[in-house]
Amino acid sequence: MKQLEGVNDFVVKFANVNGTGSASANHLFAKAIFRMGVPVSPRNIFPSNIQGLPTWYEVRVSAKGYLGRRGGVDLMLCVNPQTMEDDIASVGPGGYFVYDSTRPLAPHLKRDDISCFGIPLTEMCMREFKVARLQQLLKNVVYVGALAALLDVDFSILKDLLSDQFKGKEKLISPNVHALEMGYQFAKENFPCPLPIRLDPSVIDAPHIRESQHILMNGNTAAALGAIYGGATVAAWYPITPSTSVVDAFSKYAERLRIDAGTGKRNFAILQAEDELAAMGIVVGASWNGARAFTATSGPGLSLMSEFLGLAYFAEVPVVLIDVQRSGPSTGMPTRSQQSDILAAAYASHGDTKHVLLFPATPRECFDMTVQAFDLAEQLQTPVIMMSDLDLGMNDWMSPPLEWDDDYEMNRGKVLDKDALDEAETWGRYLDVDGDGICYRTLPGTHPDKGAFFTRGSSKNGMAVYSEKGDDYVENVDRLLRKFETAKSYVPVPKVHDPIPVKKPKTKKKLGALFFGTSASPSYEAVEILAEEGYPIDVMRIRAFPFHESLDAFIHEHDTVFVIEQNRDGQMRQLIMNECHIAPDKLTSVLNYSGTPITARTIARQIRRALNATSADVVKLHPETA
Amino acid sequence: MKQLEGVNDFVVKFANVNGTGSASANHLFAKAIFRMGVPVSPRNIFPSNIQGLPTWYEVRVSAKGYLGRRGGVDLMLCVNPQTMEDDIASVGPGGYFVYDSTRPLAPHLKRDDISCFGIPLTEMCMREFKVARLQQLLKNVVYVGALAALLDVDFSILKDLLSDQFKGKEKLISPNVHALEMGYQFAKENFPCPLPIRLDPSVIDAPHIRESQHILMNGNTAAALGAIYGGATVAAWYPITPSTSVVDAFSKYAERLRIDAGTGKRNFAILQAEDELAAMGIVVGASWNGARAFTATSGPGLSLMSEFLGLAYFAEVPVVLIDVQRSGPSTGMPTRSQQSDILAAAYASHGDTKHVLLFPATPRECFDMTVQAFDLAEQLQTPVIMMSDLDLGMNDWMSPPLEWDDDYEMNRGKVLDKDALDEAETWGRYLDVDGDGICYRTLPGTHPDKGAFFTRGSSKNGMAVYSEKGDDYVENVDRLLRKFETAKSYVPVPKVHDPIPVKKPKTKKKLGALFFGTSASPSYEAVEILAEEGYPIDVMRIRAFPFHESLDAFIHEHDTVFVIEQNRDGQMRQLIMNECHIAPDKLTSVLNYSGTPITARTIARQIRRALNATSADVVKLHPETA
Amino acid sequence: MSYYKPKFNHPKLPKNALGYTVADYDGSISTLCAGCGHDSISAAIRNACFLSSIPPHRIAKLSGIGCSSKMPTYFLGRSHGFNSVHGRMPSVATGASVANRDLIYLGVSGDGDTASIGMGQFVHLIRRNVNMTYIVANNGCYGLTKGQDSATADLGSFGKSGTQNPFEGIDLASLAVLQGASFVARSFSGDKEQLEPLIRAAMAHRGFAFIDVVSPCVTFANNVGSTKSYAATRENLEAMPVDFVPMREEIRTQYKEGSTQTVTLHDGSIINLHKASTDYKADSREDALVALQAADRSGKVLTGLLYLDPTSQDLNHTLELASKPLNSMGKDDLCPGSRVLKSINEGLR
Amino acid sequence: MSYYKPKFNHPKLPKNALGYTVADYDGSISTLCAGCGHDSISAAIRNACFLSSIPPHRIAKLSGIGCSSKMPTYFLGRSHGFNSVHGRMPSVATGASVANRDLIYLGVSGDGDTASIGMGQFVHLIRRNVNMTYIVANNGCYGLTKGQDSATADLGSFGKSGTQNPFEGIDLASLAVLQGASFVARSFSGDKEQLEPLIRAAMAHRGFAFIDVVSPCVTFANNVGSTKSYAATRENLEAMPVDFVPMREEIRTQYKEGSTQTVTLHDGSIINLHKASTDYKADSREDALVALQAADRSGKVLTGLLYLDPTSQDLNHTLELASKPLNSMGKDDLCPGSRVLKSINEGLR
Ligand SMILES: Cc1ncc(C[n+]2csc(CCOP(=O)(O)OP(=O)(O)O)c2C)c(N)n1
Ligand SMILES: Cc1ncc(C[n+]2csc(CCOP(=O)(O)OP(=O)(O)O)c2C)c(N)n1
Ligand code: SF4
Ligand code: SF4
Ligand SMILES: [Mg+2]
Ligand SMILES: [Mg+2]
Repeated sequence: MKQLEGVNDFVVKFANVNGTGSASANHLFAKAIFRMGVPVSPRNIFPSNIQGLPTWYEVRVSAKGYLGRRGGVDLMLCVNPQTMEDDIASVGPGGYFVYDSTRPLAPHLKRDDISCFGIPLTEMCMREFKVARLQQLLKNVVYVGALAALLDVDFSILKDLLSDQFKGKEKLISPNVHALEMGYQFAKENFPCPLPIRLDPSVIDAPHIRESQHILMNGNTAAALGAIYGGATVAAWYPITPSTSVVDAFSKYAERLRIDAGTGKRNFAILQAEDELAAMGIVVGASWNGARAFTATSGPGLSLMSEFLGLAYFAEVPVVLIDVQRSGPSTGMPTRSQQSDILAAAYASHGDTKHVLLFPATPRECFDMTVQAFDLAEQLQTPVIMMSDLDLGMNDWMSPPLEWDDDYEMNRGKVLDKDALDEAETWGRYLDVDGDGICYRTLPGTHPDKGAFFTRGSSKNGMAVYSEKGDDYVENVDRLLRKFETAKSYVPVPKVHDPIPVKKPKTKKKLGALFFGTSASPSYEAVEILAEEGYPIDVMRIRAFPFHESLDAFIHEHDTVFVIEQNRDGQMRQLIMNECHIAPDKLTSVLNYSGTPITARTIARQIRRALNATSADVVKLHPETA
Repeated sequence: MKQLEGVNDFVVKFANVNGTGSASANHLFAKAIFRMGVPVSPRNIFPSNIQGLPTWYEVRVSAKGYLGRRGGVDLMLCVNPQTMEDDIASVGPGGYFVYDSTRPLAPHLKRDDISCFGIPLTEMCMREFKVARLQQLLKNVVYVGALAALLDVDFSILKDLLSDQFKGKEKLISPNVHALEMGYQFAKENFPCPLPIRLDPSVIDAPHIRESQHILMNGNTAAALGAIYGGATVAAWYPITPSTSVVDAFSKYAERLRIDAGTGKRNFAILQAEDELAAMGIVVGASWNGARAFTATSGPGLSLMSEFLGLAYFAEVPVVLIDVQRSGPSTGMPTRSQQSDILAAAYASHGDTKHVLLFPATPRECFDMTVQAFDLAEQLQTPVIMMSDLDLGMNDWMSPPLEWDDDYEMNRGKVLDKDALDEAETWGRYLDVDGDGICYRTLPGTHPDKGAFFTRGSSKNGMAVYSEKGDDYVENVDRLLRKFETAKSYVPVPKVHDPIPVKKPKTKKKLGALFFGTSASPSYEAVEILAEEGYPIDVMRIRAFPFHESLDAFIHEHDTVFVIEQNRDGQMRQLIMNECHIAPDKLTSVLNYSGTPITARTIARQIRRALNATSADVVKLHPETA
Repeated sequence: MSYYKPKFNHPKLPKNALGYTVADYDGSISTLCAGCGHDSISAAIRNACFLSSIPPHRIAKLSGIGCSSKMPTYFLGRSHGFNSVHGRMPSVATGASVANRDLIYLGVSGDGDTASIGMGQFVHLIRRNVNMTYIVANNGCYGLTKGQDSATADLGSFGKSGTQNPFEGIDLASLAVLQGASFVARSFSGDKEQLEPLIRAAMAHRGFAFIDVVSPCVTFANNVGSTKSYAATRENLEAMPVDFVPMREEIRTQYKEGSTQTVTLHDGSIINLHKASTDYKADSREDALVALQAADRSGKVLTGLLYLDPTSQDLNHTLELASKPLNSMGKDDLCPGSRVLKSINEGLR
Repeated sequence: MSYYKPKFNHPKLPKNALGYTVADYDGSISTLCAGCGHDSISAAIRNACFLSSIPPHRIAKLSGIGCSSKMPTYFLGRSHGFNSVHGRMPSVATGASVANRDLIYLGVSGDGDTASIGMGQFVHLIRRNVNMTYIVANNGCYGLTKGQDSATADLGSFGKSGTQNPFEGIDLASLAVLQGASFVARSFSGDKEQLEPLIRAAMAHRGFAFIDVVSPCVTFANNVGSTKSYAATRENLEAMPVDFVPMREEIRTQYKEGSTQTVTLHDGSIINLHKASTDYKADSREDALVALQAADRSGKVLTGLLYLDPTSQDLNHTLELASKPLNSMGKDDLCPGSRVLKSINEGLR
């Protein structure tokens, strides 16, 4: 049997039971690789449950620095009998299977095209440790020790990490280290260490990563920091996976960085609302009153917020909403990732509405775009929705470090203070004096007798006086369209990259690929794979809606453009069709909506088929779910 | 000055103050014309207020039987000083202006290109009647009497209508008749009666209307009757203009037609919920339990229902929702009409969702489609949303009489009863045994030990067992797409009409027009106007989403297709772009979103400009609001 | 994964009047945390239905979203269940109950599902007196989203992370009494002896029957300082025993005069209440409110049947619904036919 | 169109401490029905703010949707106002109040806006003790949608069309007392003498001040048989007079011992309550609940200041907010800068 080989280039998957402490052990493994300077991307694939159900943890190691999912499994570490059958089946030929051999491997599960390594984890821990809870927890640490031997993980780094982890609870360090060593020894003595797949920090062809001193963090924490640095003072929310950790992190940092030195009082307010309607109402009220306010939610919350979003659009109240997407609907798969709220967010609410969307692809962008979201919301006086997802928000990603320019000044947009009001002779809340569709706001309490007005939806004229006149309505909503035009020049522009040189291209067609958010990394990888195979594909990463004109240009310059996204209906493709003027056959959907993040291999496979397919029309392939 | 002329062909507009009883007097006028057998279409243009604000009532008389708005005003009857300036200005040259001359007409208002007739309404009523309330109410009846003389309204019919109206309160009849006569006499004595614009039942070139014995009713009442005949047993709602009268009418008819003869008990339940979330929840619960249930709402309610709609889509629970559209947002113009919930309804809720929509254009269709909505919802096990609007729902329309086939049987879709379950050996709630994407339901309480299952959103497999497996998710939502395909063959097909012969066409282009709902009547009229001018335009009226393939065909057969709708963003055009494969430049938007229903003249004008315009791209003209 | 594994039951199980064993009332294996109070409630519901000999398929289970709202999968596997949306189960239950008045409706919710996002619907559910049993598994936190304080978390109660809840907790039982619920009880997931008869009585009651069950979250709210931990609840428990005698069964036990109150339900079933004090009448809202406020002030968890109106008339009565279930009516019951429509047309000319 | 036309006021108007005349507190002309109770409330608010010498622009007006929610346009034209969405004003007010703790927040709502669609948010607004005055113009119906019964419509009350409401009405005052509101009053739009001082006291109160004002809908609920008509309300009125003495003004009037209770607010203002019975203390929730239940049973409309906790601490206090308004904080207060971020990066390696 030919074993899989590869230095710094493999996928390890852990199969555990949730609530058994496996996640932190698996994270220990991933973090050690990160510390070694080898590009790594861990992913937690967990159930909507607190304890006792199957959970997986996938660690991808990529010398080239690909951080998206590759697809397939090279080494499976399985300690969950419930799922062992599927798990062993999912290992690629020539791969490796490590399991708890306290119970022998069932004969019908045996495969002769992979290498199996049994470690009597339970037995070892029962023998070594007395406390039941420790017996369970340390099992995970033992297998991490074994992997260290099998894959050449730097053992000293593992030990350092343990001592960091248990700062304060020092007496826990030695049993953990002991467990590590047990596993390490067992592997050394019983298995051919290291395996043909292994780590070697000395050979890395992604120096950019090491140079730029990457950090390891999740998008939700980055977004929370963005809210801290962006000057958010009011956070209103209702708990919902996978967005909960945004406000958790905001709270953690605010308690540290937003306490008034003198008085010990808070320069922020966090309100756990009774539901998402209330959370959005609080944000609308606070923003109307001049504070930078935000909320974070997921699909079901977005649906509940839609009436308020429509009001904010027409009443022109700034709103910052972070939508960490999961698969629909409510009682859907709350712990699975998708990019399927695009249309719901872009057109949230009844009537003619359009909302500004931002699409971060890295924690670094979650930070930057959250800061920018507050500026945009106040400049444009409208809701700005940052479209993250579970994969980006809850998983740790290697990311260039967060950077801050101390010269940054918050852009509060067109707000008239007392002096400005004193000067202004005629002021009307909805008069488009600058012709950019953006009018001048006033805040309550500013001036004794100027600038007061009554905020309403749409039955009003330029002076904010109640009116049901058709002309007033039309004038107002046409101005909102003008404002949306203006927005195009305010939002982040799409990212383009130099095309990858291809020796003798297999096609004359000019091919392009569009993608956004967490579809980006695997898309870049797929494009390089296909370039290898002789298919040159230009790429553009969408970062915001409304779309920049360069998007139209990009599409027009190409014969076929693949729109790569993680939903069933090709929602971004639809949004492009609506807003640009594109011949539909130009746009070919590449989709994954299984709930687990899209992989480079899925993308490459779907594009290959599309290219051989006679019509470049929507291809919907059954996406691989592994 | 050349006075406007026309037999059975003019537009009369009333300018009143709301809460003064004008609406019923104006309706008396319209109904009389209807009884004369002359095609008429009245429209109430009222404020979002109960008493004291300006309100208008437009009565269009059309020999040809056009029931949509024409545009422009031929005779203005104004008794509201607040708005007199605008009102007199809106009369077309050669037109007529009738006003309360108790106060003389302000000199600056005078126009010499129209004929003005003053009637001292207030003065006359003060003199004749003692009770203050009567003095106010009968003013309206006096001017109706005057109009009878000016326009040749059949006086005996007016009297009959009054006696119908006051059945039970007979003593009110004589003062009313007296008021009528006062007005009639005054006009006869002081004005040249009849005017060049007048009625004459003997000359009607729309015999089809008289033959088919048209009725005069509003869409909401028709929809309510549809619910009665369609077998709806549960109505849950929360009051909101303009949908309120749907459930009001349902209640009125149910109290008459749905009382169990023996016990006097009710064969229906009407629940006024605490809000729209609850209303939809009640419908979902009742439908899940096998009753035919519905709700009626407008935009804000639709927004609030979106989470539940998403659940119903994925859990496959039948839902019938009647959306009587108004202009967005909440605190928008609740008493103004639009067709602007198309996208919000089609894609309601987060995640990948699509909903079945029906687009009625007449009260008759409101009736038929409501009945059909219940069949479709149960056959397809999904929400069905009937997209009516304020203009159709609240205004009286001439309509062919409602018809009922006593052989009609409710189609309850695929529901397994006890016997069926006994026979069935393997049953799974979400198994697509027939390949049409529609599976077999069971209802609670059916069978002691077969067919029970747990209803959830999307984390389930074909057997309705909890599952977070990607394959299960994909298989399930792909089946939902299959079901949506099936729906195409179940929903009402688009209506096409024979092209209007045009002698020497001014264009070689093959032109088409698409429209739906209340945009239909004025569109037909506009197309005939343009045919006269040498522009042949084929028409197709959309009646449902998902779209029938004949829609694709229609678009492909034409060079330019006008999509005529009443919203700002061309939402139906967008929906077509999303779901069909159309080169965007083919579809040209013709829009009105002023809140007052679109007119034939606006449509004709926009199409004319579009045809002279070099590029047939989206034309957005400032729509006329009169 | 829970240790309560209903499937592994003693082989020779006793049968109830319908010939069902308690195993026939099992659901699938619980996936809640080991020791979660909710599992005890599931067991109590299962036993109550078994003891009251209710045909499993005549019960419809409804819930919102939460660990508690998952419970219906873990009992009565032969009943239909509906895991609807978060906080809106009351409306779904209302619709279901009017659609078929012949079934028994059992709503299971959590404190977050009911007191936070669900507050509006809960109050209106009470107001309509929907004929159902509504159980809140009350742990003072959002278990499924990892333990944030819910609206029933008590003022000053400590969370697992050591933070203290700064807001007054909402007392759902008092609220239900004030808003006119016709059956209001409180219990503790650890008090099987009291919980089972309460559930049986609630299901026999005509109208809205509410049971607020303190049900500790072992993973996120069982810490020292949490007022809804097992320890704290046991310590402050002030339980009024209850027993339930279904119609046509004669009363066995006897209790000392005064402290015991006997209430007969509309169907002839009997409830015996053994009250803390003799001067507290279970059919007086004032008494219930005062007793609850007093217990609250003294940090006690007062459990038992707090208020009952045995004469209550439910929503089906208020709506004057026909006795035949709406969902079973056909064309003849519902469709007036063409003749009527003709006359309606006439009226519109 | 209303007959209350604030603009046409007597020319020589008295000035308050700030030099404003009552006309400076006017809004635009009311478009409500002639005789609508809501217009009297608008007038009372206008007068209260004038008498208490509150700078108009320091007040923020918030409302939901309804005839009642339109009221804010008809008073205080120099204040910002927000006509938000139906039933969700409480959340908007909560956000506004934490954003700038220095303004005075006045919420105006209707019984439908608060007790029907708004119930959930209302209960949670109380729980948070947001520092604001919340007035419900209670007519028992949905005026703006033409008079359907709302959730506060009394059982058996007749609608204009002759139909009778079959559901128990929700008593917002009792609910507010039970849920822990720190200031709860009820009044009648026709009782200016009582309503004005109540509004002044509410605005002086620190924390959530609720006033349930019976405000007849002349167009849809003023008919015979309607329990919220002018006639019925006058007939059943059981009013406890109130007067308000702002801080630094000496008390003029004297009342007979016993029946009068004097309460001092946190800012030194004083409220004199003249109670129905001597043994009813306005600072006892039980007393308030019992009195309200009793009045309800006897079909009386008990008005006055029902409950008050002068020591109440509001949400700003609970949240430990800095004294500087959040909306006025700049970069220096809020942005930790690059050095801190560097160290955060360090921690993530
Ligand atoms: C609209 C919506 N918001 C938020 C959530 C996330 N969520 C799921 S369960 C839950 C709280 C559950 O708390 P509780 O009802 O007390 O149940 P427990 O888990 O404590 O038993 C929340 C906030 C959701 N599913 N839907
Ligand atoms: C989401 C939503 N649902 C329904 C409506 C329609 N609506 C407007 S006001 C109102 C009720 C108002 O009643 P209330 O609050 O008592 O005010 P009132 O008019 O009686 O003063 C309703 C149902 C709406 N505007 N928004
Ligand atoms: S998290 Fe808490 S509530 Fe949820 S199952 Fe575990 S113990 Fe029960
Ligand atoms: S309808 Fe009723 S509530 Fe509305 S303004 Fe008129 S009287 Fe007032
Ligand atoms: Mg809970
Ligand atoms: Mg009201």
